[in-house]
Amino acid sequence: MSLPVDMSTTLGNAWFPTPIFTASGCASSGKELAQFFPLNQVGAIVTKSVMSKPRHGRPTPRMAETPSGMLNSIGLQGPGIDAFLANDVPWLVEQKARVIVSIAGETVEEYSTLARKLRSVSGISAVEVNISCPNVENRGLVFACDPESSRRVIDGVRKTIGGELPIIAKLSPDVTDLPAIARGVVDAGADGLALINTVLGMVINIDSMRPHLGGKTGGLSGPAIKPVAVRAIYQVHAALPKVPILGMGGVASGRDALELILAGASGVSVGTASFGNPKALIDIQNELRDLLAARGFATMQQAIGYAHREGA
Amino acid sequence: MSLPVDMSTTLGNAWFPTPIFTASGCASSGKELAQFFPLNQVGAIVTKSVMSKPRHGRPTPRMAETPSGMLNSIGLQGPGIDAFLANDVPWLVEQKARVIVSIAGETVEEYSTLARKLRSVSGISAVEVNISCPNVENRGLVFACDPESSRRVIDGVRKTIGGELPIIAKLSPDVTDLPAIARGVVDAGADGLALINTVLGMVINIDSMRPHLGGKTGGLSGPAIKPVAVRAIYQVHAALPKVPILGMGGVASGRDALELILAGASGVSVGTASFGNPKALIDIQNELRDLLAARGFATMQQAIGYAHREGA
Amino acid sequence: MATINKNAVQEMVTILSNKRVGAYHQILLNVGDIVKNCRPGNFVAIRVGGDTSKLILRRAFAISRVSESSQYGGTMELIVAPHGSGSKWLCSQLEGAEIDIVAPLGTAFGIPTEPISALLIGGGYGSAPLFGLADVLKSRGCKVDMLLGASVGSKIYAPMEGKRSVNSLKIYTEDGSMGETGRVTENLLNIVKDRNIDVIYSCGPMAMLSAITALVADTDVIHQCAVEESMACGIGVCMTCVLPVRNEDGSTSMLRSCIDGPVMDGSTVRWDLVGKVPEVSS
Amino acid sequence: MATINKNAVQEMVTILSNKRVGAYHQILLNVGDIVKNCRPGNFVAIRVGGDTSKLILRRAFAISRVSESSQYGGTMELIVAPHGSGSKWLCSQLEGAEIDIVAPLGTAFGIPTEPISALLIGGGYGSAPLFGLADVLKSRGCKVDMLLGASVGSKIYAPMEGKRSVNSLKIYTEDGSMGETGRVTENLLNIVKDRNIDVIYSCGPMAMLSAITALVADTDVIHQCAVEESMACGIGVCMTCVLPVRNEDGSTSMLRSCIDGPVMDGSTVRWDLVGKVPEVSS
Ligand SMILES: Cc1cc2nc3c(=O)[nH]c(=O)nc-3n(C[C@H](O)[C@H](O)[C@H](O)COP(=O)(O)OP(=O)(O)OC[C@H]3O[C@@H](n4cnc5c(N)ncnc54)[C@H](O)[C@@H]3O)c2cc1C
Ligand SMILES: Cc1cc2nc3c(=O)[nH]c(=O)nc-3n(C[C@H](O)[C@H](O)[C@H](O)COP(=O)(O)OP(=O)(O)OC[C@H]3O[C@@H](n4cnc5c(N)ncnc54)[C@H](O)[C@@H]3O)c2cc1C
Ligand SMILES: Cc1cc2nc3c(=O)[nH]c(=O)nc-3n(C[C@H](O)[C@H](O)[C@H](O)COP(=O)(O)O)c2cc1C
Ligand SMILES: Cc1cc2nc3c(=O)[nH]c(=O)nc-3n(C[C@H](O)[C@H](O)[C@H](O)COP(=O)(O)O)c2cc1C
Ligand code: FES
Ligand code: FES
Repeated sequence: MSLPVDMSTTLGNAWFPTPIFTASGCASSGKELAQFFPLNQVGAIVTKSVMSKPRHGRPTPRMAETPSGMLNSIGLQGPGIDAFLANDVPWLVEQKARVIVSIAGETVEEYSTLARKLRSVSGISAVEVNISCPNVENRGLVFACDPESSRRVIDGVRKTIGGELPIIAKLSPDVTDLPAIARGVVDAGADGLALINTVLGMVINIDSMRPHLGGKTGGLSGPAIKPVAVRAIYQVHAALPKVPILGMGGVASGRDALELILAGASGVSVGTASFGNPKALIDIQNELRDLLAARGFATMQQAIGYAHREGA
Repeated sequence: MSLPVDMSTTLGNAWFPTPIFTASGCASSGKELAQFFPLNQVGAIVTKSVMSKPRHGRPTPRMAETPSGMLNSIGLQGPGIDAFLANDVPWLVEQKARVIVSIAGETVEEYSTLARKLRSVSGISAVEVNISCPNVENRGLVFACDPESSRRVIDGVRKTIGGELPIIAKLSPDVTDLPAIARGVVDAGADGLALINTVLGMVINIDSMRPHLGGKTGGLSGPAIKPVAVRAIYQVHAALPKVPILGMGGVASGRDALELILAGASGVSVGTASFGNPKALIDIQNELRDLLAARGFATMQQAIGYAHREGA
Repeated sequence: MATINKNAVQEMVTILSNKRVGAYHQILLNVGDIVKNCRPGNFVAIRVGGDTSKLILRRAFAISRVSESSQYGGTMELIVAPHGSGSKWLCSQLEGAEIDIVAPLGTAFGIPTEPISALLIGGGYGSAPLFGLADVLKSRGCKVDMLLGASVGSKIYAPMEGKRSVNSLKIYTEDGSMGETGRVTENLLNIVKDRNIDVIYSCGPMAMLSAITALVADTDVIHQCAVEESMACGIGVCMTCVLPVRNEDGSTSMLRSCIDGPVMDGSTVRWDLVGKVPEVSS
Repeated sequence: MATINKNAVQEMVTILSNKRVGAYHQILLNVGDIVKNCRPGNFVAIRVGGDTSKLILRRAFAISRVSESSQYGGTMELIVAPHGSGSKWLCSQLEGAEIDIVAPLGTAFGIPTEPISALLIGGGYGSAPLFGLADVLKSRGCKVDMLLGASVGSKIYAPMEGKRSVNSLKIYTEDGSMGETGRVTENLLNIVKDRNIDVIYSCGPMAMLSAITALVADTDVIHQCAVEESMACGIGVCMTCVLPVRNEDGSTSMLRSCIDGPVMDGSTVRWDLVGKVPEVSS
């Protein structure tokens, strides 16, 4: 029953020994989790979305717990790409961790600039392009909510970064037609898709009787959104079966990870679950391996999209 | 501290003694809850969306519990408008319950037909138009996901029903630009908006390794989606401050109801909470009254949209 | 005023005892006057997981038996299999814990006015309500035979006291670890014929109920079965628990198993359509 | 390898006792060797709500004191105010219950190498870590005075044993129900001057910490305060718990109060900017 399962996976031309990754913004740049497990034991560390300049982010309070979930409005606080590349990436490489760098921008140009800086950096497996950011050139409309802006960001990154580094476009579920956005960014050169970013939400503090978060709205994450993530991954995998998906959204157990994989994810990022359990990635990875073995899968890759098989 | 609070509210020209209503599809046609509380003690009974013909709905399994939520894919099983008007409405009227009839259709024409049948029925306070249904004339695209289809449905209903009965258009949160859809249906003649319908989701059964629900995808409801509901209500109230909103989504306590009211809801429908607590509406209504009193509100209506006040 | 859920009430009740019996937990609740309205076949819907629970739906359990005469006032017994997180939580509750129930819900087994020959068939924890039913049938002068089946012996629930109220009890397990090897349907038609069975009362997995219906289809035997469909509300408001049932006119309706069941006439259930949608009837 | 959270471990530990003390619960945990790395000022992050919980985030509590010599091995004491659903759940856990903790986390109060004069100021349950701190300071030969304040007397936590380790203890309540009427900041500057205070150690509501900082701004007194910001992770990965802190070069950084705090130098915190965003620094 329990033969060893080959857990390896690929996203574009990047190979990973296991499909369990951190989620951007939920592992900072990795150092903080290293006390709880060796970072090279998981598939990859996806770093917090970095912008070209240092940023303070949004005012506090930046979080509110909600039933089986939480809202955050961090606002992409970070050191800026130069400090990040100087300090954080080399440290991760030293730990022999596989690194996926997440980038974020306010203009199409900023994404390209970030991509240019990544081009020559060694030790990076892929770049995740977080397009769930307000586009300052388009009334603050989030890039990922507009097919044309999404496409232009990825096009710019693709052209700047050259053909080597896989590009994973991270999409927002807050759209009417997710497969259409997905198709656009794939046409523009994305090698893979990351699904899903947080769902836009709000909590009102019934004592102050105002929005609780400093940034008013925030992103909903955690188990509450898992059914939305599964649906998004299933829909997009059905529409674009050949495009690898890095799935995420509410994964807190090996069962959850398996659900996303069956829906069509080639890899699974674990975000909010690490807040409640710093060793979540390792626990999830072990449980996933056992579940795959119990179902007779010799390789994790056989399970990708298995819920779409004939007769389903 | 605890002066009596005037709990009354209005939606268009309809008046209700309290702002707590059932949610369509979560109270059947009312009879089932009458054992647990007198139906005339709550604001209104919003009946299950009825179509022109009897319908079997979707295959089972029709539900899956999810963290702090559930998915359903009932598929609008029901007796059809004629049987509904003959049996269910007169019974509710006899109970002295206020009745909001929810209608659903597959074509713009079907909605108008339903509206025509409601025109002459006495004892109805308002009609809720559930436009989160697949439009068979437009590749099954959900009406509420397309500004033009949404507008046309409401326009048809408005023209058929005449000027008497308030029309509440019920919108789906699964869209990129909710305020735009809201504006469209208000322009087309909606007197109010119901926000939000369920969020599209999916659960994969990790034993069968296929989508768990007979209908594959389902609608996510319950506390998990409350932050999405609050955000939707807040956004739409900010865009259209004069349009009354019937809020819903994950309300399970008086605190939750207050949150939606502060965000901009004139009334609050309670859906999934009744499954866990058949007396949920009464408990919520009592708790809401106490919370309003403790905050010094003399009337519930003063609290509507209070989170938008200056300086917030 | 109410025409549906007529006797149902929601109440906080105390757990009097919680004992492991084989693979199950036998849980005794102090429910007071609720017992007066409980009939064999009815079920109870229980809130699970405590105050901070992410489990938002009640869990349904057959009322195994009720008693009015006990030292505690009315008591209700449940037989609970620790299955997923909700039932496991219930099984972990200690004596003295308070739980939130809605009961009694659903239809009950029809009790004959004449002293007939009844065959009670239970699968797994499905035997739970049958012992209470046997008591009632016996008190009406019926002959009561019982067949119980399960995959393994630990999943046979057949309490000592219960056995007293039946004329015969035959046990089947699929692995042969208790009673005969096989299923309750193995020799069913012969038993029905030999013992002149008038009515079969059954409770257990849907496949078992369906198989029994098929076997007795060409006989005069009445088959009352307690079905088990996934339920979100248990009180008829959500429409998740429906089963295709044949109407008098031959058409099919999707009936709610929580209020038009769980006890249904097996011959009217369209077992072939369970999990499918019937043709539109109009 | 790890440079952050260096001594933190995640473990299941047992509750040895849970007693109500005024408005709080004093909870004693059997934590074994973890105590070796706990310093006054560190905190613990606790999973709440049990297996079926909808509460997905840990709750942070100051480590009130630890002891290695007790009959149970290492023990850790917490003083918990039943505030919302998570802390209430914790307060309702009985002796013998197992809970999931991550500890020790965060920075600790700096301990002087010289025998200085220290003033410890606690607001509400903020006094909890101060008694453990007082022990350490005393053992280093420091003079330790203490001021405690709260809205009402039941929210003053000042255990008998604790009082032994301080040279003086003064209590203030806003309603006058215990000690003097007023706030700990009332007479602060005089106390600092009269007693030649070198260092103030404080823990309590942010408004109190901010007020103390302002009062001693023009003095030579060092102010080490333990801040309390809403925390999602407690281990530095989420960036929710940030505070604006002045850098050497005059610019401001948003530092994480879980790993760069909770103990911070009060004079570097830009209290005026808490809840706001500083100008972009580059
Ligand atoms: C009328 C009726 C009578 C029942 N009587 C008994 C009994 O006497 N003893 C007993 O052990 N069990 C009984 N069951 C089954 C019991 O309801 C389920 O085992 C229980 O709901 C599972 O909940 P869970 O949280 O442990 O499992 P999960 O699988 O985590 O539950 C997830 C969801 O699915 C539903 N669900 C899962 N399995 C079932 C099932 N088999 N039937 C209905 N809903 C299900 C749950 O209610 C819940 O909403 C009965 C069910 C029904 C409908
Ligand atoms: C470093 C630190 C030390 C603390 N020490 C103690 C202590 O010794 N004793 C004690 O009783 N309390 C202490 N607190 C406060 C304690 O963490 C909160 O009271 C508790 O998290 C409230 O959780 P809840 O579920 O009861 O309330 P809820 O209001 O339901 O919590 C909702 C969310 O907000 C967060 N939250 C709410 N209030 C606070 C708060 N005051 N501080 C931080 N997060 C909050 C919770 O962690 C949770 O994520 C400390 C907080 C921090 C950050
Ligand atoms: C505190 C926090 C910060 C986040 N920051 C980022 C970010 O910087 N970039 C990004 O692409 N996604 C960010 N996310 C989204 C997560 O990467 C992930 O897509 C989402 O949280 C869903 O997964 P989860 O439910 O496992 O957390 C953040 C999420 C949280 C909770
Ligand atoms: C089982 C079920 C059936 C529903 N049926 C309908 C329906 O027929 N028409 C409709 O407009 N909304 C329907 N809804 C959506 C609810 O009215 C409500 O908008 C949604 O569930 C969010 O509220 P809640 O979280 O309080 O349940 C249904 C919801 C559930 C759970
Ligand atoms: S369970 Fe809701 S209608 Fe039967
Ligand atoms: S609480 Fe997450 S970074 Fe501090």
